Amino acid sequence: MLALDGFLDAHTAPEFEKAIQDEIDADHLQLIVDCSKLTYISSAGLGVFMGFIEELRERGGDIKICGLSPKVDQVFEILGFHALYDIVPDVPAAVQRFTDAPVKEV
Amino acid sequence: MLALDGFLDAHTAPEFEKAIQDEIDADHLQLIVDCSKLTYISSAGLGVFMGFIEELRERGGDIKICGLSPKVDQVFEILGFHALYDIVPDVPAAVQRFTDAPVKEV
Amino acid sequence: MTAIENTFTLDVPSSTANLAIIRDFVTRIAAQAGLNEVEVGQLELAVDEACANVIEHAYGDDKTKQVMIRAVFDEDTLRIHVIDTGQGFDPTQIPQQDLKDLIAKRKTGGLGMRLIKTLMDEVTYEIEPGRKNELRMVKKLRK
Amino acid sequence: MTAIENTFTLDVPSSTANLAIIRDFVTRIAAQAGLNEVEVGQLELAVDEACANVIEHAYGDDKTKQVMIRAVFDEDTLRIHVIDTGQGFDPTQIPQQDLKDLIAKRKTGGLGMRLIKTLMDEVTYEIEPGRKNELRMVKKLRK
Ligand SMILES: Nc1ncnc2c1ncn2[C@@H]1O[C@H](COP(=O)(O)OP(=O)(O)O)[C@@H](O)[C@H]1O
Ligand SMILES: Nc1ncnc2c1ncn2[C@@H]1O[C@H](COP(=O)(O)OP(=O)(O)O)[C@@H](O)[C@H]1O
Repeated sequence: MLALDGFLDAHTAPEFEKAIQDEIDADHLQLIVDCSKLTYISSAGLGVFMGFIEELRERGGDIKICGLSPKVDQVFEILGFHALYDIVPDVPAAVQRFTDAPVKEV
Repeated sequence: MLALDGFLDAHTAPEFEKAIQDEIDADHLQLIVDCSKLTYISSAGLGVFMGFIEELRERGGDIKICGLSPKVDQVFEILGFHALYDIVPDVPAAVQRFTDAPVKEV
Repeated sequence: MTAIENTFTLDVPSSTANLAIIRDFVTRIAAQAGLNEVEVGQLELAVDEACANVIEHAYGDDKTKQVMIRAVFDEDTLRIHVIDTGQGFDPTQIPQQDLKDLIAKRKTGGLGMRLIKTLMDEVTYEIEPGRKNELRMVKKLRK
Repeated sequence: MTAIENTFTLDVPSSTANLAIIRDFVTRIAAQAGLNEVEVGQLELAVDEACANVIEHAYGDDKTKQVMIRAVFDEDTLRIHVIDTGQGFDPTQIPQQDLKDLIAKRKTGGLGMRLIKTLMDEVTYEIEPGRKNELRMVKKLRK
């Protein structure tokens, strides 16, 4: 599980990208990203979710995203992330989703 | 009692000035200003404390200031307010100070 | 009687480290112009995307360059201009790509200009490569 | 090798409503320059006082005028210049008054310049009334 805090923009996205890469390198393929303390996201932040998802799903893993504030959720919404990603209310729901649907069907 | 919230600068000082004037107009002369939610003060804010204090003390009243954060307290300190004003930790201490010393001796 | 115009200008080194300063700047002005909370957030994002593009694409991460943001508002509109002196580009030649396609190609970008166009009421580019490239965005003030 | 200099400029209408934008701007830059929390607060206050003086005294609350703040830092110093085109004044003619005396006279001001001088390492004025008045403040970066 990864928890995001503060803002995720073109400046901070590389750090998040590295954190995800580290998880994958450690063969952790079922990733939960808790955004409940995330106050802001730009497309550079969304790009991190985009770059890894194919590889993860091919290998039987996934990213479940949870805890989006209305402000942050709006950005996912506008760009059509809801159709392609599992976005759930909170961490327990994300854990449950991995049980119900380990890899999202798109 | 007056509670300050947010920042007190040249933009917001007139509002605070009016609030104090209203108290004095209502013959409330024992004023406690609770600064525990005050995040910032500039000299325009300090000016409000300066302008009324003589009149209040002449009429047997005073302003007791409480709840200063270290950042805000530093400004009072630099300008020598501690020698001329009763500055106490919290509201109960301010109430107590009015019992012990209704008008500060300077 | 002419309407009162308020003009604000911010000029910062071309570095993603300065996106936070830029966002502070536009959110304060947007609130002053009378936008509501959701609209302030939309403007914040559009300007961030525009400036991130300048930093990355117009200047290729050359931190010795400067990004300028000008905000002007009156009663009816808030206009934001993002100005650079970088290499410029032809915005009509940039294909708008689907999120699904971008993911399939494992891209980590390609959504910024779409966001800008979605979030703002008017978007125009004036490009003079190496001299002055200007992205003009307008948000209407509904009162 | 020359040191890398970072230059930031903010230009806003002369209104106390914009002091919050100005403080945001300088606190962000001060943090980037490496000042600690207390020093950031000191710089924030000094620049606020300088700009409030411009708004009130140099321009006499004329909101059609502009206040410009320029910040430049390198490894050793953070320099802030506050620039106006207002009426100017002779800073050597301003008496430094005691808080006790100010209170006795029921003044609500007279402490701003003292704060600026106390909080900054160097303070100089360059006055050309109606053309360009510049207050230059320096904060040394202790690393
Ligand atoms: N200000 C700019 N200067 C130069 N090229 C730009 C600029 N803005 C956008 N572009 C070009 O348009 C493309 C699409 O931009 P955008 O939709 O923001 O996605 P991203 O920046 O993530 O690639 C960029 O990859 C770049 O080639
Ligand atoms: N930028 C300025 N332009 C013109 N006059 C100024 C300026 N700054 C200060 N002054 C003059 O110096 C005096 C003292 O300023 P200051 O110590 O900041 O106290 P205050 O602003 O509260 O009066 C002001 O009353 C004003 O006459």
